[in-house]
Amino acid sequence: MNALAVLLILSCLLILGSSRPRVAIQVVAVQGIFLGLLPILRSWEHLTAGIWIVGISGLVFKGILLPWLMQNVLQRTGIQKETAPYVSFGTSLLLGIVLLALSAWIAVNLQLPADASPVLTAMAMFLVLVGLFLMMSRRKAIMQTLAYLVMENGVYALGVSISLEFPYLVELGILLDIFVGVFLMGNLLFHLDRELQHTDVDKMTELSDLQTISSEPGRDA
Amino acid sequence: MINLLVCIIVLPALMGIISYFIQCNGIRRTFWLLTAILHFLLSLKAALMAPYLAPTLWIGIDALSTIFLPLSSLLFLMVTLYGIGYVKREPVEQQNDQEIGGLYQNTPESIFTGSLLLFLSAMSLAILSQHLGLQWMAIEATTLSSAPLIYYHRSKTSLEAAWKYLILCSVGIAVALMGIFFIGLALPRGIGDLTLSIILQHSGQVNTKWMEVAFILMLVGYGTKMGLAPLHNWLPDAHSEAPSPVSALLSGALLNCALLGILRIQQINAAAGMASFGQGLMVIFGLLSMGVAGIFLLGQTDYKRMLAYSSVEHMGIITLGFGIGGLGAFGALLHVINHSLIKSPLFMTAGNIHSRFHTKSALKINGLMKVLPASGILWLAGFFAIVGTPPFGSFISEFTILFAGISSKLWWVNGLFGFFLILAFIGMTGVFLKMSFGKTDAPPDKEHSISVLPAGILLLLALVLGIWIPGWLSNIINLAVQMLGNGAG
Amino acid sequence: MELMLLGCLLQILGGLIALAVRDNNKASLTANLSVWLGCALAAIPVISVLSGNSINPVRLEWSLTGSQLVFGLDTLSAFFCLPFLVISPLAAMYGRSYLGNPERRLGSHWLFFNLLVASMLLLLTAQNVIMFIIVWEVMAVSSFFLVMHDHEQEKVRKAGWTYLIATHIGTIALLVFFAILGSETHSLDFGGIIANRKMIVHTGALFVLAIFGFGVKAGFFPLHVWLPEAHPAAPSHVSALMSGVMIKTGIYGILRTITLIGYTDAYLGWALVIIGIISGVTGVVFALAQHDLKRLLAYHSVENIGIITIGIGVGVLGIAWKLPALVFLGFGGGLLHVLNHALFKSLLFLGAGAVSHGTGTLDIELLGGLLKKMRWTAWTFLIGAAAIAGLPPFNGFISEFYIYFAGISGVRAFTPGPIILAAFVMVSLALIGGLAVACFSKAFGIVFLGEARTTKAANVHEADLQMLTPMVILAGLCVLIGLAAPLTVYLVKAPLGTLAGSDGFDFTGIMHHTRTVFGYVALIFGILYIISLVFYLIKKLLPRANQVSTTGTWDCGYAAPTARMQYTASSFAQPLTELFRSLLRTRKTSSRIKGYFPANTEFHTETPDVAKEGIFAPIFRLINNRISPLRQMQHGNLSGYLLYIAITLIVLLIWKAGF
Amino acid sequence: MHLISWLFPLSALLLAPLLSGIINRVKAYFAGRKGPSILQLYYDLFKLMHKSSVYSRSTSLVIRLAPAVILTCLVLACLILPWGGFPAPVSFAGDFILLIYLLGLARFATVLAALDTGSAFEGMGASREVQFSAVAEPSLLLGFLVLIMHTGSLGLAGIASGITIVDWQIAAPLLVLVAFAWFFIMLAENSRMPVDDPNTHLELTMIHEVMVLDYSSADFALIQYGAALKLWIFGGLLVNLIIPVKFDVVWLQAVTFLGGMFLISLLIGITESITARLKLLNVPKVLVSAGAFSLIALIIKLVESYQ
Repeated sequence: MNALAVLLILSCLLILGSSRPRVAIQVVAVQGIFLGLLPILRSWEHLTAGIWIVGISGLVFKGILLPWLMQNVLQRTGIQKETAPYVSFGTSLLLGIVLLALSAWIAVNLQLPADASPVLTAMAMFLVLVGLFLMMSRRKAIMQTLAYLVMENGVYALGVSISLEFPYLVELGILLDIFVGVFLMGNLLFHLDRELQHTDVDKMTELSDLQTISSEPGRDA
Repeated sequence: MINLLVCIIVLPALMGIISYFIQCNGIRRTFWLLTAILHFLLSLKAALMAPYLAPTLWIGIDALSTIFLPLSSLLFLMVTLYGIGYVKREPVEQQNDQEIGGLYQNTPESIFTGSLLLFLSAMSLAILSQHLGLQWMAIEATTLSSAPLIYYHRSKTSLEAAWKYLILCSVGIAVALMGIFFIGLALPRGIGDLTLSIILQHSGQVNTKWMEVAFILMLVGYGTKMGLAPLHNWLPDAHSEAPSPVSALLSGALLNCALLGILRIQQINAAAGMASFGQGLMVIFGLLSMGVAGIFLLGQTDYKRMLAYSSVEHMGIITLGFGIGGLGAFGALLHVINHSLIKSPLFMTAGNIHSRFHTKSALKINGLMKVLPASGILWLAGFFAIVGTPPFGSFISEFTILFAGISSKLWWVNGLFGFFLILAFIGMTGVFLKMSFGKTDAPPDKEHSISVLPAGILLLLALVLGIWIPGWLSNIINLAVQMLGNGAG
Repeated sequence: MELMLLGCLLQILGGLIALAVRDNNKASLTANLSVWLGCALAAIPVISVLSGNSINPVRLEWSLTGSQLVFGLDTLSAFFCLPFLVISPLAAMYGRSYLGNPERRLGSHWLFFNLLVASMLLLLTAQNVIMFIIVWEVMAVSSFFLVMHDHEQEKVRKAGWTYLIATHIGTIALLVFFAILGSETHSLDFGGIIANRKMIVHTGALFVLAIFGFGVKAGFFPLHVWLPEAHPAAPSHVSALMSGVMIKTGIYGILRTITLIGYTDAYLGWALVIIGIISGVTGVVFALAQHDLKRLLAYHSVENIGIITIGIGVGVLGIAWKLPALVFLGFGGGLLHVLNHALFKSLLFLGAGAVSHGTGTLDIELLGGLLKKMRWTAWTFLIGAAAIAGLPPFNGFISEFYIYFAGISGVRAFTPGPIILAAFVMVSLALIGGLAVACFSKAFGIVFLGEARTTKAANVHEADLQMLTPMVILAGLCVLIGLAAPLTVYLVKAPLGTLAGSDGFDFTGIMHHTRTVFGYVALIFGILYIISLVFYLIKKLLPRANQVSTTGTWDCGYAAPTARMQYTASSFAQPLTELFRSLLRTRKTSSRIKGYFPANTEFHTETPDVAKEGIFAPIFRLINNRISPLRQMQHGNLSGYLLYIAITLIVLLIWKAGF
Repeated sequence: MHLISWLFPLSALLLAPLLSGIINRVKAYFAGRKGPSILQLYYDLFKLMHKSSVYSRSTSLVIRLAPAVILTCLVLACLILPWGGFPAPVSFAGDFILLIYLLGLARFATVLAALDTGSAFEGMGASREVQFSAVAEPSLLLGFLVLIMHTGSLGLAGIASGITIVDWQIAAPLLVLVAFAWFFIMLAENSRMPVDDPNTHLELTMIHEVMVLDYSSADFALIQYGAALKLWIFGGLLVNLIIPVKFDVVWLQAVTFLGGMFLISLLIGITESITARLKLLNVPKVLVSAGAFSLIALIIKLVESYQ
């Protein structure tokens, strides 16, 4: 199990250091499969049907459906690679290490109950933080979607690590929500590409108050 | 009676899915209207029967939902009335927008209607769910179903707005989900159930620290959706880019759903004896939101953005009211109602104005009272209502919050409250007066009653609430306030 | 009491009907009738209360406050009703003809007019905090719409904007004021507040808020900024109503505050006296520098509110020092001046309206010689001008005499306080009076006397009967109150029962004394009318009285005098404005004179409001400058927004959850 | 007593024109001339009464009515003016305020009548008149306040009879200050040197005289007569203050008072002869200084009463 955690952490570092969305999608797919396995592995001794369902549905959604969706978008839009992120890849990796340390510290500091695994919690936190960080530091919209997936993976892992189970319906609903969310993002990405001929987030600053506010309030009344 | 509540949720969802496939505009619109009316009637019935409906496993109607459900449903009905006229007016073919300088083509009406009905379903679920996970799901579903609505015009800017909306709210909601996990962590071992009633049963034994973490995470998460500063940044974009009926719903109903998410955990907090922790944070967020809104309202010239920032401001006022607690919470719940009843008609009127002038810049609009007499009157009446002028209901609720704040001797809070109200007022006065009055050569328009009537009805209700608060309403609000804990922060 | 509420309802109803009626004439008539009838109905309880009866308040159950809604009349509110009941019908009558029958519909105008009248009356009867604020705002909003009547002019829109913001800021102060008051006394009813007034802690803060909140409406310097904007912008009958009556609600509010909280100590009195002096002097000085007739009148409202406030301050000091003479004369003078100012200020605004109606302009410099064609307007305006300047034999002198008398009557107490007060009051009143005489010499002299300066002024026509009747009635009242001076002591005695009734003062002595004094004053006034007439007639009896020849005015031998060469208003006021130039900060623009025989040149002065330019504009600018960098926050970049979320989360987790 | 008190205003009405005669004689004496008759103003008035009227075409009823109003105000003011120990026919608490305001009404009428002609010169004179009086009034009232405090009386009668030789012995500095202030105010209000030159011939430099340029015949007579009464009233106020000798016997008091008035006109004549005209711009400053004198007196009085 800890090995799984380490693999997940490494996968994150891979995304942090990679400039190609295609690679990132593949990594996210791998992450999804691992995460699907996670609850099954975690409760290996007393497996219930529910856990099977949760694990398998997680695996299917996160490991297969979502990456497939993203792949589809990637192909349709033909986005090649992230060229100039706000934070360079090297620095990102370095920051990734810092984030890892931070999440480890948080996991230890949380004073988790005995049945929760600190390593898994640290991993989950790390995924969330990396997801957030990627979202902020990448320019390509598709990378943001992927980062969102990473973050959601982290949240999912957190739920598993502190052994919290939702009723299946809710669990499925959550997965469905995420799926639809990513589907929508993909759809919008497609439109972005078509409408704006680019998918750079930093060029989407049309909407701000820098123009709409007049310097002398009330003078025009 | 669970069937009633399930009906309320499932009916619009089913209708929504069906609507995607209906090709004939007329039939679909009838469907839409029927659903809205039916939903409203069912909601009313549910609200009337609320005390007798025992809470069930995941879905139930308590005092808080009794306030929110009919309100949202009423807004939806009015938006439907307005919206049918709106979509009729909106051309199907591609057109040129001079403001943005680009071409755009509206989303097919079937997708629009379908999403709208799904949106209603998600909102109803968010209001009625008594399970934190389910509520989370529903709130996320509102985001998802409303994103296509914001992207209705399919222009560059609306795309941008929808994208920002989707990303920011999704991130927020992910944070909220973490918060829910922490609630699970905070509960005594072995409970593992996030049904509200069960959590409340065990609220005496929760781990305070994790509960605090959970509250912060959920406040930030749902706060993003609710538009609390500094998490509000999607809001002005989305509200200003969305078509007016959608803006009306976003502002009047959706924000309330996110607020309900925060209230639920505050309810747990209160039961766990930690009410003041949450209240302190809510006071801060409330003031911050008001302040930020004030900053952007001052000198704002885009009237839809102005309305959006006004929503941020009012969400701030509401949060502040809950933060003050006690009478403040009463005022805040009252203000939720008032804000919805006032902001929606304002957005609808903004829609009328936009379809006449084709600009969002207040600088280019003059003499509304002459050009669009009915909308002009609504616009001004809405202005006086939204800034809390008596005898509109917003005055009573704002005064109640102020009164509560002063009774709690929160001097700084009250000082800032007053100052921010003035800032916002000054900002909004400029825009509203500029638009409503003045000389214009444009000929007056005869307006369709359908485009002004819904707004008029809502504003009239807000006016009534300023003069007379029915006994049952104040009873329910009092019940809800008790659920949130009585302690004045 | 029910009659009064009925009257108000009737007025509102009349307004609504006027809104619905398509024909302008009918709308005006409906509104007029309802205002008259409503005021007549309301007058019955008012007179009854003033004559010493007490009236049972109307109590209605009301869900909003969890308490009863009480409408009642005490002597204080009944006294304030008087000017309201007199001016409103007259203004309505004037307005009917003033507005005429334009192309646009007047229904909304009359709705707001009637709403304004009704809300002012309701304000005086409201004895519940929530109701008070509601009516207060209805009053503000309806008057705002009345100001915006000619909203097609930019000047008017700006005025409306200023007014709305000023009044709203004042309202917010009042909200805080009432919230503190209510929360400390645990009651939102005036009765309950008075009963629990011992529990009030923050008396000082309350008075500051009240003076600020009510002061905005009353027009205390420097809160008066909306006044010189709004009054000229509004139609004249509305200006008359607003300036003559509505701003008095601010004074009423302050007096009501005093009765609600009970008295504190001399500080409040001194504060009011100082505020009054500052308002009075700055008001009249700014009035001197104006070229616009209505703007000039608006500044005089600031001045007169100052005089009223001085009177009230003296009254409060009288209570603090336990000097019944000061109480009676101070409050009495203040209250009487409320009534008097309503009469002559409305009269003057109506006169100004007739001028603008007849000439199409209110710029003093363009007028002149109107008396010859506007006989009635001119003479009534003259009476109003003399009255507002406090000159005998009109009513303005009477109320100012009260305050003078109040000032000196404390002197015999032989403690320093009253003596300093006396010096303050006398010097300031004399200065204000002197300047007011100067100002109205200018206003009347330049507008109505001499030769017409422009064709506009030459082609003037007299106002019609409907406009003249209110003016004549008001002028008549100004004269009448002057002659009936001794009776005024009974008039002001009634509200004193509410204001100082609980302090156990015995006013019999001072009342008697005052009545005697005013007996002499009225006698002199009577003689003044008679002897003037006698002298005038004597001239006619002189041997060569009938041999009258006419010629041109003595022009120092100049060959070609024109009407343009008359002394202008600016020149007339110049020595005085020069004296106060550091306060006025008049802007002068002139073109340089070139060559030995310069052809055309011009000189122009403008006196912007010092409070607006010197206080509020800089504050606005400061706030705007401070917050405009913060607007970079909404930069449009998504990554930044995400960063906000992350930072908020981290800060909260570290700060609150102790990570 | 009652009847006798009416005698005093009557004598004022009769004797007032004499004052300017005396002043002119004094000035002539100083200039080494013989000067006009002491009764010159009477002759002038008589002559004017018999002239026919000329009115400007610009004027209206205002200028025809003004002389009557002005004179009425001054006559009424005479009714309020006390004669040393003897009260005026009409006397009540606060009567000095009415007196000042009656003078104010007279001024208002003068100014409006001046503006009625539409002449730039008269407008200028009116402008100066209102400026100076606006500053002079507070100073005058401050003086009254000192006297009220000193005598403890609120009416002119009490003030006039309250100032005795004893008072001059114990409170001379105060009274001198007030008297000095009042003297200057009197000069200013009555268009005397150094504020205004009654004999000037240049319209641009006049104050009072320029306002009455367009009067003729009986109107002018009333105006001239009014001016004389005004001087009498101010003189009377000053006499009450500086002649502290008060008698119960009517004729003694009358002689004392009239003597005082003679003295005042001498003083005015001398002042006019030995001073030069002030720059107009400096007049307000001097008037404010006069107010300051009274204020100083007031402060001294306050400090004294506090001891």
